[in-house]
Amino acid sequence: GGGQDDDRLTIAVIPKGTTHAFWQSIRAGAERAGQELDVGVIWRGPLREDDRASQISEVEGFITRGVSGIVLAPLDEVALALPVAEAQRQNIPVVIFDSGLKGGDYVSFVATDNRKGGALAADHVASRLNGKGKVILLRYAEGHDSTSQREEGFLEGLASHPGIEILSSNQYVGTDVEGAYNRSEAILSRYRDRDGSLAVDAIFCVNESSTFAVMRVLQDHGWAGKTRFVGFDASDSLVKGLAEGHIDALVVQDPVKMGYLGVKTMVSHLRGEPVEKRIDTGVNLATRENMKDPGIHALLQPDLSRGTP
Amino acid sequence: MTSGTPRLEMRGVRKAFGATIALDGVDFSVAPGEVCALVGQNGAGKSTLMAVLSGVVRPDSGSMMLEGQPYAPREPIDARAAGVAMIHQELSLAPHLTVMENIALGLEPVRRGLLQWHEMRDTARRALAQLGHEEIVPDAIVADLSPASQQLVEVARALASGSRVLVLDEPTSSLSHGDVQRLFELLERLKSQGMAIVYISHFIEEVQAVSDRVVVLRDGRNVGAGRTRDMPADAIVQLMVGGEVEALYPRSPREPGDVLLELVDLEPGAATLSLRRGEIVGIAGLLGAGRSRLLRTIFGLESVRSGRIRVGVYSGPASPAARWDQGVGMLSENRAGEGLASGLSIADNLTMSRLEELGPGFLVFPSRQASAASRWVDRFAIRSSGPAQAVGELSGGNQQKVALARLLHHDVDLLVLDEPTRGIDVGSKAQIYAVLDALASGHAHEPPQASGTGGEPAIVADRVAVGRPRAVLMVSSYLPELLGLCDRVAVMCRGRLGPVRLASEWTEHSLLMEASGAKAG
Amino acid sequence: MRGDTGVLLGLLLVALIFGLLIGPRFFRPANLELMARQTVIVCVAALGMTMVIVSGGIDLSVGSIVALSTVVTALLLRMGMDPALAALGALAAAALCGTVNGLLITRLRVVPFIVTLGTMLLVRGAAKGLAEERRIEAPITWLNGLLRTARDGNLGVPAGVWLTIVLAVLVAGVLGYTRFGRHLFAIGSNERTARLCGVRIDRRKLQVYSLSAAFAGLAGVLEFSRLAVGDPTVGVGLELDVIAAVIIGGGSLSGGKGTVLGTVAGAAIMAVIQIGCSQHGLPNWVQQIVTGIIIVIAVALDRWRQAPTR
Amino acid sequence: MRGDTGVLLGLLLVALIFGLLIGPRFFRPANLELMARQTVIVCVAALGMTMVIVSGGIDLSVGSIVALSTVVTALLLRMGMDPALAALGALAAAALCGTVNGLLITRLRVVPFIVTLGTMLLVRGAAKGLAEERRIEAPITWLNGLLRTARDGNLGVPAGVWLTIVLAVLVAGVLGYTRFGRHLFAIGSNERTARLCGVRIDRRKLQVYSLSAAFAGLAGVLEFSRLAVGDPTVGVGLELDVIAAVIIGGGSLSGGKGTVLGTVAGAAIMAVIQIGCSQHGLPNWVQQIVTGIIIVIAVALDRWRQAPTR
Ligand SMILES: Nc1ncnc2c1ncn2[C@@H]1O[C@H](COP(=O)(O)OP(=O)(O)OP(=O)(O)O)[C@@H](O)[C@H]1O
Ligand SMILES: Nc1ncnc2c1ncn2[C@@H]1O[C@H](COP(=O)(O)OP(=O)(O)OP(=O)(O)O)[C@@H](O)[C@H]1O
Ligand SMILES: [Mg+2]
Ligand SMILES: [Mg+2]
Repeated sequence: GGGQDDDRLTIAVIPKGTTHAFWQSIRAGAERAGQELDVGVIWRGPLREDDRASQISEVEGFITRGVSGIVLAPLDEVALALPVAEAQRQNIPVVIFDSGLKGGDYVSFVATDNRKGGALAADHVASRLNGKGKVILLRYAEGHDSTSQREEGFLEGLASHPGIEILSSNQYVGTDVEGAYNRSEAILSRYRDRDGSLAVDAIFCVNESSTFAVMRVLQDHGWAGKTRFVGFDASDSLVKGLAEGHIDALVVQDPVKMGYLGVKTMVSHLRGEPVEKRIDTGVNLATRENMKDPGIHALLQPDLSRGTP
Repeated sequence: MTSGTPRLEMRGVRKAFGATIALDGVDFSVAPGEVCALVGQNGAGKSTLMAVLSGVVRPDSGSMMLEGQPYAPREPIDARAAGVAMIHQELSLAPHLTVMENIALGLEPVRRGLLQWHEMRDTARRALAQLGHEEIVPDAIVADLSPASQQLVEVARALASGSRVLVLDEPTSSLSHGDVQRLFELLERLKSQGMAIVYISHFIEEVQAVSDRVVVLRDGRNVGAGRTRDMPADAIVQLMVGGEVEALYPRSPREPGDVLLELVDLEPGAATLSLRRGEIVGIAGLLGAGRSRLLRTIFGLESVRSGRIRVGVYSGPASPAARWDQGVGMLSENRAGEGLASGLSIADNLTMSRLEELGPGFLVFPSRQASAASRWVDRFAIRSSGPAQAVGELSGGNQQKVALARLLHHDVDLLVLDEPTRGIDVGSKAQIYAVLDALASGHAHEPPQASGTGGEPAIVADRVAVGRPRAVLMVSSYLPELLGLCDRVAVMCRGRLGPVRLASEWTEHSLLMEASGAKAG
Repeated sequence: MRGDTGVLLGLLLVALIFGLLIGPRFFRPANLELMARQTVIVCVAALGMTMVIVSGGIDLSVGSIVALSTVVTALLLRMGMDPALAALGALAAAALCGTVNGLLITRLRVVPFIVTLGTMLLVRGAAKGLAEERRIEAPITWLNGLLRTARDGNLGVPAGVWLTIVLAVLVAGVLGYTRFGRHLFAIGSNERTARLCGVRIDRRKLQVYSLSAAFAGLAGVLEFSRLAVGDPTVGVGLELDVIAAVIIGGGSLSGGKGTVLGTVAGAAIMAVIQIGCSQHGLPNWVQQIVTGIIIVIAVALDRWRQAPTR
Repeated sequence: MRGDTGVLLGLLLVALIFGLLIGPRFFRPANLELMARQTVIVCVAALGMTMVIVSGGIDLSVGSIVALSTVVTALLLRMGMDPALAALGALAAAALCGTVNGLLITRLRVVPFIVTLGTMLLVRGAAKGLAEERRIEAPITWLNGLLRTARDGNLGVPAGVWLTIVLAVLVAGVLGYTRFGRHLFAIGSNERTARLCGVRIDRRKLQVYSLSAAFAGLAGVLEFSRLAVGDPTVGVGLELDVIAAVIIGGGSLSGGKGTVLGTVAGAAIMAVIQIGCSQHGLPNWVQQIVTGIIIVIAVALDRWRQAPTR
């Protein structure tokens, strides 16, 4: 690593944002690994959430400061490639997590198989609808690698079911909850029947904030529970929605593990141990039926204590 | 004459703005039932003294007593509450509000939290009636009124607040002759009701007509005071300028040359006129007669509706930029709003219309700008800390000189002047008249201000105007200067320009008759 | 005199265009109610902003104050406080931010643009800090029903919409019929004159910024009512929408002009465009282009209508 | 007279504080260069904005123009165009947006705030439309090295930083020593006076908005150089940073005031705070609070220093 002031390793963990419960879990995992392995973990999201330029600035800042290693969830698979290459040149290794990065200038890629996550949702929807019905895909935001893979995985999964009609798949609801609420409300209102009910059989959302926003729209209009609604990721409110039947299923990743493995892989690399280039942290489908299973429950309500479990 | 304690007494008031000492230990007092005139040259400190009185400016030292009680306003509202009403030199109205709201501003009648519009309207109506202007509607928006009506609204505000001390800082600078008479009658009435009145004006005739006592300031100090009837006009002027003013209206031999401006049936204005090099032509008229609009149309600031207009060899309408190129310059009547950019320096304002020769190509060198400007600052005796001072910090009269100097810097052939001496003191007026005369005649002559103890250099008229004679077209509401300075004069009445006659064929009386539309031939 | 006729015509025009594009279902009561519901948050904040802009000021911190208000509401609810008290607490926190704005503007004599740009960052940071950089989940209470369609009672219109209407009438009254309101116009029209006439400018400014922030706080409570979480990242860029609503509605950034009716119509225009584009299935980028063009045209029409004939 | 002494003092102060907090490594050349690199994008856009603000206008569309410029550069590069030509194409597209701004402002007589608010949405929409709502990948060329540290040559400072310095000197020269610059001050100080004095106001405005947009376009090329993709969502809210830089640097939103040195120092203050906070390991929300407070203090100090004694 670059010029460190003391011998203890310092690892910068840069998420895409900070407010989603998902990132809180990543943080818990990363800090737990930090404690376990006795390394310093600096947690800093980009100043503007979902702003590529701002994340690049963060990476540049840490390169100049000279941390031992950077663990990064790139907001963009291309835009972040240059600063990561720069880090490599300055002998600062980088581990990528959550979302992919073009090129191979990193030590390892720790992430969920997002395409598989989308496919899981598609299979679930198809089986619940018995292969027939009207479905809406609400996209997240332009140019995000992980979420667009989920969207593609979902559409590919449904392609094999000719009886399923996709009403809308070109609308982006955006990165903030408020905008997502407004846009999804307007989009869904279009499919409102005369009696006020929703003429849509299933809806799929690809991340936590949009899932939450759409759940709120469904609740506010009294549509919740009447339409099959599949979301992505977990938070307290989403789990509550799942328990109450407002959400039919949630595709859940294992963020704590992702954060933990991200830091652990980096430390292994720094200590000269060999590491795998691709680490899959797994993806599961949580429904009302299986949500009490210990394995699924741990994913839905992860233990966020920072210490060793 | 009055007796007992003065209503207002100011002692040893000092105020400095940075390096400028505006007031240097001024004493001033006014008694109930007295009109006290405050006179002095531009920048003498009159407005500043009144700003101290009305709580706008806090003095560095000195004391004030109001009816024997110590008085130290911290904010204008304190002064208003203590019964000091003020009409400011610069118009101060809220243009988006109605007439009645402007009159009641700060003292609106409220009952149970709600505004009492009726009460407000009645108050406004009463105050306007007192001025003899019932035709100004209390519900009208102030921005829609003519400048003269706006001035009247301001007077009405001072009346409506039920004050004990009334300060008028050049209230007549945009009032018509009739309105001035009405204002004087009103002041007489208020005086007899025991009001203490401070009257600031550059018109010595007005001072003599209305005041009981005169206090003269020069360079922020008291230089004289006395009962008005004991002080002839020359004595007042002498105190003001610290010397003598000779030949207020100089007149060198002028020889009319080629025609520089020709108007044929120009609308708006119904104007037919031709102006030659070496001539000064004046336009008289009542307020709102349309004189300003005529000048603005000539200069391209408003569009020509019909008729012909020719400037030198160029015919037809043109933009202001083109007019400058054709050798025409204009002085606006609205100094603060249009004439000058108050945030910019004297140098910037002076050279704004002609930056071309201040550097090679499209470049402008600030040093050349400053030296060009300081030449004019010296010649016009502009009281300032230098060409870099912001114009907004100058006194009104000095600002006017900057605006006029711009035309000379541009070296125009035709000067279009709208109220060129508004708000200017006698001494400076004489200087400006001398400049205009020199410009028109193309001849130099002795500077008008001789032995001065005031220490201010006079405008050096002979260096201002060398070479060719120029032409001047000027609008003025001050009849003596039109008659004294112009070769020919025309009268504008209700938007129509009358025939142009030799100045010697007019008298103040006949001008007034014609302007009011009551002419007999 | 009336600066809001233009914007009302504009609103009509925009609604008609989308009505033609989408068909009569665009005007079904349910859809109109949707528009009303999506307007209220911008609308409530814009009521406060109208007063600020009339007084010649500007308030860039409203977006951040909305976020702070959602966070405070959620935190108080989570502490088990009564929903009404929690909402009041959020209003108080918001008004406090406004008072800080007002104090900085009047005491330090810094222009409102800078002061509120500073507090925009400051309040946003405070909201994130309070929320520990995450979304605060809170129990569902009747607060979350404020913008829910009432199927019975309330004439089928959500309580939040009624609240907004009442507030709009109130603010219009304050602006037109109280000393406070007329002083705001006087200050915005000519601050020097207002001062010379004894209007206590500093006090008025303090009041108007506090009030505006309280309105933003209320907008935050309504936002919370929809989101059911305290979200410190909500409302980024909201201030521009709010200011745009006021300006489209005939307000002038140089002060002295602005009406409540205009502001409400301005906010409505933007909601109609947004909903119309979404329901017509236009992509977001087309919607942005349309909104941009309409903003300019609405104001241009208005200026053109009022232009002096010369 | 000089409106930028305050901000220079402020910059010094902020740098000292962080120097004390972080230690001497804060002033290492690599760190200084990082600050320079992170300032340039805001700085270049702010140079154009300085001219606009001096002339009494405002340009809210710069953030969107930056995005458009990255998209156009990427598209042209992908078409196989020479990098220099691609950058020129982006500048031309940006300048065109500025010309539209200028035309709308001068022809429709709508205030700049509204016109540029409209074009902010319009240009953003156009950028998204051009990019088909995704980011455009482009081959890596020397353009991407503009902000990279040159280990040899250039005195170890990236070419983009040199470019910015040259431009800043140029703009300072234009403002202080050309007719165009003096006319901008005249228009900003009192537009009617400028008109009376024969300044061709409409032409000047057209020029200044086009120029400002071209600067934003250049900022976009620099942004592209960092991102290596054409990103239609980049630069949201950038306009506020840019305007803040100008105002912190002593510019006045009512026109007639502003200096290049002040603007550059204003942009630098914000970069120093950002990097200082980041390297001190302070969380974002603390950084936002600190930035907010410093913005207000910097401007307050300046006003207080200049305040007339009364
Ligand atoms: N705010 C200010 N800043 C700096 N100097 C000022 C300020 N106000 C007034 N002065 C200066 O104080 C002096 C007195 O100005 P004041 O306005 O009182 O003159 P005045 O007698 O009213 O002149 P006039 O007849 O031209 O109105 C002038 O030299 C003027 O330049
Ligand atoms: N702002 C305004 N709104 C409406 N009418 C106006 C306005 N200003 C002037 N007028 C009217 O236009 C006509 C011409 O005014 P103008 O100012 O040219 O007259 P003027 O003779 O130059 O008077 P002044 O001596 O005040 O300049 C008058 O009838 C006047 O009432
Ligand atoms: Mg005066
Ligand atoms: Mg006139």
